[in-house]
Amino acid sequence: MIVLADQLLVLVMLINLVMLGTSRLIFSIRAVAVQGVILGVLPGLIHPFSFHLTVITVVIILAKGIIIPFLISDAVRKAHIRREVEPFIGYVPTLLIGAVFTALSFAFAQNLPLAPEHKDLLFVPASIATLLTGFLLLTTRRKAISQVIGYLVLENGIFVFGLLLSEAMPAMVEAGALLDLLVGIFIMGIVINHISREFSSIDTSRLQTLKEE
Amino acid sequence: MFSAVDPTIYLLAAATLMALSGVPGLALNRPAWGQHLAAFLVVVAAFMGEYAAVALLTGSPGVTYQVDWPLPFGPALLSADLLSVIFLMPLFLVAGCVSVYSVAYWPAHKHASAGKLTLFLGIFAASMVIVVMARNSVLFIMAWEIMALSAYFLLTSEQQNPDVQRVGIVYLFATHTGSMALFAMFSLLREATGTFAFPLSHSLSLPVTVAAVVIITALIGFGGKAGLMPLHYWLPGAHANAPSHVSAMMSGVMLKMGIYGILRTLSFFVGVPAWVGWLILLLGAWSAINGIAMAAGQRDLKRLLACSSIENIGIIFIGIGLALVGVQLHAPYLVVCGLFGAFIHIINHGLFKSLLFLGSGVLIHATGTREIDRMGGLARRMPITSPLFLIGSLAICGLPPLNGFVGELFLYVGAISDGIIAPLPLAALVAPVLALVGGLAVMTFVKLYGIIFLGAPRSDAAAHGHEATATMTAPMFLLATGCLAAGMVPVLLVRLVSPVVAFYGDVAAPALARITSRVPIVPLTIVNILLVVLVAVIGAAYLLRLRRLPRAQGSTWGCAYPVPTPRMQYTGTSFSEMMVNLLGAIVATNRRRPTLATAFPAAGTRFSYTLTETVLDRILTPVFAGVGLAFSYLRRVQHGQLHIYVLYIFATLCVLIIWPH
Amino acid sequence: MTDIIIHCAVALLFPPLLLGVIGKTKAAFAGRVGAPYLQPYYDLIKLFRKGSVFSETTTWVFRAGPVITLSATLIAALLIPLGRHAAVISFSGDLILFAYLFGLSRFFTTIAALDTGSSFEGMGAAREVTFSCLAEPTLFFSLITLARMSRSLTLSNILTHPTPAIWLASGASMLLLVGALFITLLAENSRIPFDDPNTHLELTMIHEVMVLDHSGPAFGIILYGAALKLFVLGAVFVNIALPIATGNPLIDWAIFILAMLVLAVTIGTVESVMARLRLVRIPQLLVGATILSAFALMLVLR
Amino acid sequence: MLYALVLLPLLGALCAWIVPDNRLRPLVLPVTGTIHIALTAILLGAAPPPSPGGWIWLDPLGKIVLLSISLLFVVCAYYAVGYLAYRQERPNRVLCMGLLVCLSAMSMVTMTQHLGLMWVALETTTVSMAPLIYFNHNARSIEATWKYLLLCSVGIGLALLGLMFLAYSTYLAHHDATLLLGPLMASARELNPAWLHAAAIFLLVGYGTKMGLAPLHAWKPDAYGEAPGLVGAMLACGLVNCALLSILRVYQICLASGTEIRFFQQALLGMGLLSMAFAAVFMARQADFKRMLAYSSVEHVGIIAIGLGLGKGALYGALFHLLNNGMTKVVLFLSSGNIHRSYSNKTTDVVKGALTRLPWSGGLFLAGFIAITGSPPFSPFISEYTIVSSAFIDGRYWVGGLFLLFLVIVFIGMALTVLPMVMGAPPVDVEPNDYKDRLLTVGPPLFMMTLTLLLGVWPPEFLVVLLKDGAAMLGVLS
Repeated sequence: MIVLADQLLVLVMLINLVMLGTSRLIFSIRAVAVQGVILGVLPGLIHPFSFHLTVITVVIILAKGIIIPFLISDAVRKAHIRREVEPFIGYVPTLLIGAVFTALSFAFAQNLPLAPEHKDLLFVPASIATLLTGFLLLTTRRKAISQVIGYLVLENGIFVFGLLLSEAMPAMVEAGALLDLLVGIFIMGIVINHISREFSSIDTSRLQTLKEE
Repeated sequence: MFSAVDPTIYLLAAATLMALSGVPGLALNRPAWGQHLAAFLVVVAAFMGEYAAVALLTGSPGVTYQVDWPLPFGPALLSADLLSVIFLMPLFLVAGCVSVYSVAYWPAHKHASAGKLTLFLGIFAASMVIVVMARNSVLFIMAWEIMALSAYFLLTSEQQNPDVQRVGIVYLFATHTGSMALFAMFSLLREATGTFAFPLSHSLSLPVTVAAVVIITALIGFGGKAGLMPLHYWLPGAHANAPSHVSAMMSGVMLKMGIYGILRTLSFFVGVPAWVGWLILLLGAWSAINGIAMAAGQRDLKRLLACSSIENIGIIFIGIGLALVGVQLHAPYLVVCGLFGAFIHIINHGLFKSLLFLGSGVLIHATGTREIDRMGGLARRMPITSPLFLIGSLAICGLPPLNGFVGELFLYVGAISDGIIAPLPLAALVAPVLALVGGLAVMTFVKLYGIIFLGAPRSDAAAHGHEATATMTAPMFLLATGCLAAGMVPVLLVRLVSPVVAFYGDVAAPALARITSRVPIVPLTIVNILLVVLVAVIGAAYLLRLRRLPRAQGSTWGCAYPVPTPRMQYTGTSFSEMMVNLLGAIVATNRRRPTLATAFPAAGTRFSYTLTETVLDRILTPVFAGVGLAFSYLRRVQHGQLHIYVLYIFATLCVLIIWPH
Repeated sequence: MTDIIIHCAVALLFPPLLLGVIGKTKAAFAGRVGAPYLQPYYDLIKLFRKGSVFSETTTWVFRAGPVITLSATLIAALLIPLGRHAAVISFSGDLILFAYLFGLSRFFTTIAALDTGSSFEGMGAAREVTFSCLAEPTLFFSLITLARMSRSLTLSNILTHPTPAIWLASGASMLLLVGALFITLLAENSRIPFDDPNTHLELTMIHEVMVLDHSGPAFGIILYGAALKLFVLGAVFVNIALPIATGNPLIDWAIFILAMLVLAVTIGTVESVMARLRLVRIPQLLVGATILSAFALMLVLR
Repeated sequence: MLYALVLLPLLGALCAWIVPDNRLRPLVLPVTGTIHIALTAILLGAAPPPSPGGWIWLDPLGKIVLLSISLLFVVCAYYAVGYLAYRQERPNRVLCMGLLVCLSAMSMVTMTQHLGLMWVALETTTVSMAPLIYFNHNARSIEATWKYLLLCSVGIGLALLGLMFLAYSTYLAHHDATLLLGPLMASARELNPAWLHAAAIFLLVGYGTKMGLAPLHAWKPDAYGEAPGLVGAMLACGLVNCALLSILRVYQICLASGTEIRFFQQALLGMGLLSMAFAAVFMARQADFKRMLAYSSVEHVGIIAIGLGLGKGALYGALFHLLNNGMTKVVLFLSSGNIHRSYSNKTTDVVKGALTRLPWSGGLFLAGFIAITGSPPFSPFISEYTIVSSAFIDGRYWVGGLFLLFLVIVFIGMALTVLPMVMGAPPVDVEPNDYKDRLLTVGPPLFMMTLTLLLGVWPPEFLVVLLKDGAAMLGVLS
């Protein structure tokens, strides 16, 4: 089971790279959804079965795999956009940077001591790599939607690390975190709707009127 | 006779009374009543304050009051020693005069801002009382800042005027930088002494560098407030644009607070570093020469007076510098005469500068302008103000038999007696410097008085000028009487100041008496009386002669030109043109010279010049512009692009991670 | 007591004669007979008998000006030692008062001029105060140089201090001093090369143009005051330049009066052989004098 | 009673939702606010002991922040009645609800000892304020909202990761992860330094973004600039103080660990100085006075960070400044809101002569400017002076010198913006609208200003004790 978890984590990292390389928004959203489902499955793989665990798994798959992607793709449909145009840094360079970041996160993880039971797992490097991917998406993409996706990836990275603690931590915190995520994305969705209404586009490069001369 | 009640409490009560004097006016719905009430309260407070000051001077011991306030800076200590007293006396006198004056000068029915002005005037005066009484550095700074801010509100009374706004900002900048220097200074003192209370006098010995930093910051903070060059840049504009009675308070009293600060700070040290005296002497001489040179070229009545304040502050600093140099050279004459000169000049300047500023208020009231080139012939229309102004002008030039001479006399005697025989007789150069300053002052004030009051009116406003009411002239009369009395009988001033010199300079009474005996106080009185008698005798003889002989009226001899007009008179501009030319090395001018095509200039051709405020126009303004430009480039980091903002967060994270642990 | 009486008498009566001598010298140079030596006295007497014309613009300042100027100069005359005799009024620090009395008189002369509202008198007043600013430091440099030499702050000591021995000991600085003082003397008294009292072009005048409007007794007072000022500053100069004391008071008085007359002749000679300087050159000469006196001080301090 | 602080505003929010009338609805705010501050007053006097699990305890630090936000809210609540009465054209249901939910969450932040719960509450405040920034419903406000939401969410996400690192470090030490402050501090010395260090960094950056420390402050000018003055005040005082409390909690843990505190202080000091420098650069010639206030907020957050970074005597100043900055900012934001309404404009090209047109609001704005720049007799002076003098007392002359330098530049910059605004003659070409100073829009900031003055001259005994207790928790031996 543990080995399977590691393989899934590798998959998560691959999805990161996929998202960095694609220009199609719908494809990105689907990739995030897949990533969310994987994250939902992961706790079940590393912890013994319990009712609590089942609930968490279901909730995560629902939220990250279904509801949030649906909300975002709904916004995409309403705004009539298909792909990210002209990212600030091209797809190939971002892909390369993403690869470098992934490598760096392995190196970084080496420096952090882990509990014996987590010694051989890829949780820490996967978490950091996903986090960095999220940052990369946030800093290179132009569309508001892409930035939301980037934020989701960032949250996923944090979540991966949280899995290490899912047993030791009270449920309430996780639930709260998830709720906030949901509410945050929900409000972001609303905001995006408003943006597309105000600007008839959700290109954040238009959102630059507030600045210093 | 004074032992019954401790005088310090009188001072505190007076301060409270003044601080609250403007409050009833805000509540009353008849603002004029509030103004009168405020004036009455301030006068009462002034009497209380003067009473306490005299009591302290005559040896009544002052008590230190301790207030345990809940701020984390130790208890607030308040007391008045003789050094405080010498600053309190002019303060209360001028405050009393000014508050009476303001009732007629800034009446509530004409100025909506009168209530505010009255309030801040009271707070201003009260804060200065606290400044000289505070013995805790934070209490001091608080009073200091309240003083500075209330001065700001006072000087921006006419806040709708763009000029006033501009000088207000310059003033705020100056006072705030000064305050920051003081923050640093008092923090360093706190570090050295371990308490926020002021160190006892002559108790502090600091490492060389710390002492240097403390003194330099004190010079920046206090010297800036006093108007010492080169930190004087705020002063001409601020004093010129404030209401006149406010200018009188600022110039007559507030500038002295800077001097108080420096004197107080220096008194902490066991031994002041040797260079300090020379530095202060140099700055003082520079201020004196440059200040009066700037004054010489002004056309604006109040700007001229303001520049002359810089000169007088310079003279006071020369006195302090002489004293410090004297301590270092072990030259008692220099110490005593320097301190005498400085203290006497502090009192004198309070008297005559306030008098002149109040007089300028009367003039502005009468003519509606500050341009002296638009005045003229006002002596006929203002039979009371004119002689009072003349007394002030003579006094400020340091001419006998008026009080200005007394202070300078001490400085001369100090410089010539001890300064000249010292191993390094540079201090003696004070004498020619003072002579030059005196000469320039005569020129400046001849021009001021002559162009304003004498000759024929140069404008309609001047032709219809009118004398002010008694509420305005009475305070001026009081101040002028002070000038005259102190000048005719200088022993008054000397008696007043001697205890303070003995206290501050740590001089024993016999030594003090020995040294003052070399300064011709009594002979001066005799000569003064002789002069007055001579003038009376010759004058009487002349008048008798005139009465016997035929006399005729005619127009002024125009050198055979039959129809002279007032416009042909010399103006202030033309009067000082030659001098300003000569002073080109010291004060830069900006000349507007018409181009002449024919032998006769066309109608409306004008020649004029304005003085460049070197520090403000040549240094500060370009620096500000440059910094503004640099900032506008830096501001591009806030470019509105969200993804780069995210990058900032990411970068911060990275920097913190690789920051050495 | 005798000395005081002589001092007062000389100071009061002698000055106009100096003007007469100068006039006579100049006439002699011009090859004229010239007015009698006592002409200034006649002029004064005549003026005191004449009526006055006052301009409509003038006020009491105009009348007070000459009176105060004369009073201040008279007191200055009492402060200086004449003929190696201590002054009538003498105290430590009187040298400062001495200088400032001239300031007072200048103040009133100039404001009286401004009181007329005449452009010419304004011009004269401006020049007067401007040039005296430059002359004043010279006076002070000279005085403190002498104060340093004599270690005294009393004019009577300072001015009687120079002796032939001192001249021999520090001749260079004394020479510089005398030069500086002579220039100051000429400038302060509005003599050629600084000012020409006899010119007819008001535009070039300094002192004379300031008193254009004064008439009758007032003009007399002014004339007398000017003579007195010349006398006082001349006495300062003579005390330093001619430090001869015999010990016999009467002979000393005679020497002094003789020396003053010689000075008058010298001034007359200078006025005859020199032309008036252009106005713009005057400050240069005055600053030059200041530098001379400063140099003298440096030599003394060395 | 503690729970009432959280539940009461939620109840209020429910009422606000139910009340249909746009005119009556705002009245819920002052009612709630008054009860809230009354409860706060009682709790400050006698706080209940820690709850059995140790999750809920109102400690002195919490009390200070609670006092600050409760005061803030009640003042804003009364102001809101007047403000919303003037802006009847806009539905205010979301505004009222948002304010109340935010109050509830903020109260939660102050009383919880569990860092996770605290994080949740803080995230709630972020989310609840987002619709309020969008109150004006225009292109500029949507942009501001978007930036606020995204940047704060990223920040809060990083903070979450930091918390997880912290929890993991306890897990490594005890095989039992906890985020309760008490146990964390008790075992801080045994925590793995590498994880603790990472946690400190992520928490600092995360909460620092929320707090607006430079260079993480990018959202601030936009959000403050576009939100109504009322909401700006909530952001600048309430949210900032809550984020600050979170940082204080981390500070406590670092202090208990004994080794990490040095780094944490240095980082705070560095970011604090950077914040002041940033503010100094942006304050000069700022054409939009609300954005200027945002940069002023950056500056003061920096001052507090410097105070924390210096430690020792400066801690008292930092805590006091937390309170003072909040109070003064409220005055500035509310009065600037009035000026904005009166001129229908917030650029300094147009807004001139506010003292003439709105004597009270203009005067308050001017007084607020004087107070915020650290002039006595107002309380920010006391706290700033405490901080700068303790920098010198510690022998950190460079910090003290830079602090003073930045203060001067900020002062000039702010003066050049504020003074032309309030002084001079009002523009003639701009049509004046009917906006006038009213009791409800001027009274609340005036009350706050008076309080600032009072604290600057004679702070009450209980507050001094409270601040000293708070400073003691951060390492000062009282």
